[in-house]
Amino acid sequence: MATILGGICTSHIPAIGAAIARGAQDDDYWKPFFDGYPPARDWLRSVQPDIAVVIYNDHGLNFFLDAIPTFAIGAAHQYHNADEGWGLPTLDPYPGDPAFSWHIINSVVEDEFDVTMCQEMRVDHAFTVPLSLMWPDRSEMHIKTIPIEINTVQHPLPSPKRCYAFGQAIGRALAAYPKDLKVVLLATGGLSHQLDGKRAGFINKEFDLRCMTEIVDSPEALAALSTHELVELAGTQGVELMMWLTMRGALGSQVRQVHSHYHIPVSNTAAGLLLLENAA
Amino acid sequence: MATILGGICTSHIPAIGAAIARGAQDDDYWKPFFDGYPPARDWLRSVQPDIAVVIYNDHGLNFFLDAIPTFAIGAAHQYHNADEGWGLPTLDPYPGDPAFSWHIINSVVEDEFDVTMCQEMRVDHAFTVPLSLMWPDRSEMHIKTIPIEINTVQHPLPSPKRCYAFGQAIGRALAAYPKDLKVVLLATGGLSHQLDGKRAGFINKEFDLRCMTEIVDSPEALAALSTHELVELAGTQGVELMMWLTMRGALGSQVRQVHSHYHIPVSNTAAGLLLLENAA
Amino acid sequence: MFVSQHTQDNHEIPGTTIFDGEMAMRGYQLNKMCYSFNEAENRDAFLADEDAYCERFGLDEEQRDAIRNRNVLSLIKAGGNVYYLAKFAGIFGLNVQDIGAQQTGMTVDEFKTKLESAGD
Amino acid sequence: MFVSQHTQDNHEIPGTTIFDGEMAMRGYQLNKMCYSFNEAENRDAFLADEDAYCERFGLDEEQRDAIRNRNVLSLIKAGGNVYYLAKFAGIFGLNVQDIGAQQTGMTVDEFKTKLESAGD
Ligand SMILES: [Fe+3]
Ligand SMILES: [Fe+3]
Repeated sequence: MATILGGICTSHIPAIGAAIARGAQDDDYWKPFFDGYPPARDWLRSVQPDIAVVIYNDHGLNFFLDAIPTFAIGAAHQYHNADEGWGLPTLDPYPGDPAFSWHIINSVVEDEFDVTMCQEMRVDHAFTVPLSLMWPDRSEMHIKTIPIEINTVQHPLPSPKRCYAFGQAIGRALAAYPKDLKVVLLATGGLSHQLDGKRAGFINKEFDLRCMTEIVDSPEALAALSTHELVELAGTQGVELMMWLTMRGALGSQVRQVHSHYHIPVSNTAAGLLLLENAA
Repeated sequence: MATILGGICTSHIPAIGAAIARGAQDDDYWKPFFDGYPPARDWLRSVQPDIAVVIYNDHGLNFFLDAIPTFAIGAAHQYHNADEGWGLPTLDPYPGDPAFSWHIINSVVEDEFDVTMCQEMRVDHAFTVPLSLMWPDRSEMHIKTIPIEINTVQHPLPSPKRCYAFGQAIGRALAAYPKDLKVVLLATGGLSHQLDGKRAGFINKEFDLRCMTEIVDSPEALAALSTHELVELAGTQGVELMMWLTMRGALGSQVRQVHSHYHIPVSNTAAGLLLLENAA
Repeated sequence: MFVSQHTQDNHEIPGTTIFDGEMAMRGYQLNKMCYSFNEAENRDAFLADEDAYCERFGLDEEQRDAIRNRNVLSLIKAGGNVYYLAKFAGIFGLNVQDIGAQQTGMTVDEFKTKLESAGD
Repeated sequence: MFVSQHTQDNHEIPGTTIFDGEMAMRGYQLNKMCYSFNEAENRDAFLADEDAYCERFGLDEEQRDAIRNRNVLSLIKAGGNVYYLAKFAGIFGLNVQDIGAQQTGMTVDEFKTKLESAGD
């Protein structure tokens, strides 16, 4: 049976990808951010996962407003990155595990989640940046990937409660997969930030620190927030906390915090990193 | 507040559209089928709906396997028909009511249905044929339309139970709309038929007649069938009964059967027509 | 006889292929090609050079044979989904009764008679 | 202070536009144009003839003015969604800090200082 080793939550903003692309990791501005990541890499190297389930939100690369899914699950052999319009280098395709994807899809649809099934899916920075952070050297990245995408573009968004329940369904699906595979979850996005409007630049450190704590041992409290409350507390783009909640739902009820890192700002964003191991 | 007048279930196969296009309604083959429809048209003329919510399944016109939604709701100003590859004439666009669509979307997402929101959506024969049957003269069709699409192409399909619950959520949404509009639901597809495999041509009259009866007063019994049971009983394409169940969920618990018609065969299909009025 | 919901055995239904994830993986390119036949210019391009068109969509040998032979059962076995295959059949003016007859080994008239007798 | 879940008042959040159905209806063509900027050839076509490109996507006068003025607040008011607008900004090499500064009426340096001070 598949084993869920744990999960990693991390910010995913394009500026990180740009910093990686130009090798700016040791610049004064970027060093305090990138310094948070070696412990996560060390953990991945030690546990050697086979599969990364990447829970992320598309930012207008694969999906447009003609058809915005609430939840989408990739079931492709490969996932292609592509030009998002602002000059990030296009990265090599990521291998998928479509048989595992279909197992997850079958399971969550039976659990009454109305997902969109995607046999082609271009993955944007929210998928690629966290993988680049975890495996800076692609030749050392021996995992297959399963992208799970959640709508943050078009309101109504799924509620935090619904995302948490979706995560629980994903967790049941993963645990029931008959192959002996080691799975890690990546939840990408956050923490507080807002790009648009006169409130652009909004960051809420107090709420972020609450998230970093509560997501570990009392995620239900965060899941009880409404979307509107989340926008108010975390900013219009801070709703990406939904990815963290989905991942937390997929982990067991007992988790152990292995590593955490919080840094303000990278670009417009409060950057959070959290590594949770499933308690045995 | 909006009022749900009732719902009409009807077959939708392309051959009906082709028969209409060549004016074959009175041919020996087609007359027994088309003769079922005047009572439904009379009812529509008498109740004068403002909105038709059309619950249907796309057959590979708007959606491909790159991204198959479980449930999709249109929110466009207009819905365009298009070439499906086999020579049906392309019909004029159908007017939408996007504000009403968004109301429904907001309501069902709050009710934890994970819909795909579609601001462009090409509608195929499963949408157009029933509207042509109800309003043979487009100049007399003064309704706006809201398409609600359900996956029958790619398994896993939503279970009959999930469809019925989705319909109930749609019903709550419609009833809560603050504008004084009269709504009729159209559920398209069915009854038993199978196009593919050595079992092609499968028709199950006994099951169909059970559906025509139970959908009125005991839809829960049909909703309790699994997808697999439905395929076995109704054929691979007979799963379109899901549309009927969704519509039935949206109607009130008490309905009055105004008209029913059942005819075997049109093309490969057992054709059913049912008109249910919401009891006051 | 109605199977109880809770057995969920999903036993084989004779003569029936459920288009599930496994079939979807197998038939993706074939179905993508058939989906393209929604557009007249693609149907024309196929007719103008069938092999080149199949090549463009990366069909495998089994799929290309089945396309060449217009064999619906083989197309289904190779991952084809009937919703998209119907568009392929449409190119040749074949409707669902023609392909029904082909799949069941009947003449079209025999197949129609079979359908009509279902009403008895 | 955390608002209770059950009030569901969805009060206005200052300086914030929720991209809901109403905004989506208003901005569809504008967002569709900006979505097209994922592709380099479309960015080039826009730069070659801005008006013709806006015309092609059926933008209204308010949207065309906002595009002409590169005014992000006006673009949002006209139904623009920041995820797509970011692709428009990208054409001019503007990042989210540049557009943050513009929207808040600050210099980019002031905006960066504001962001840094959020860590205190
Ligand atoms: Fe983001
Ligand atoms: Fe159909």
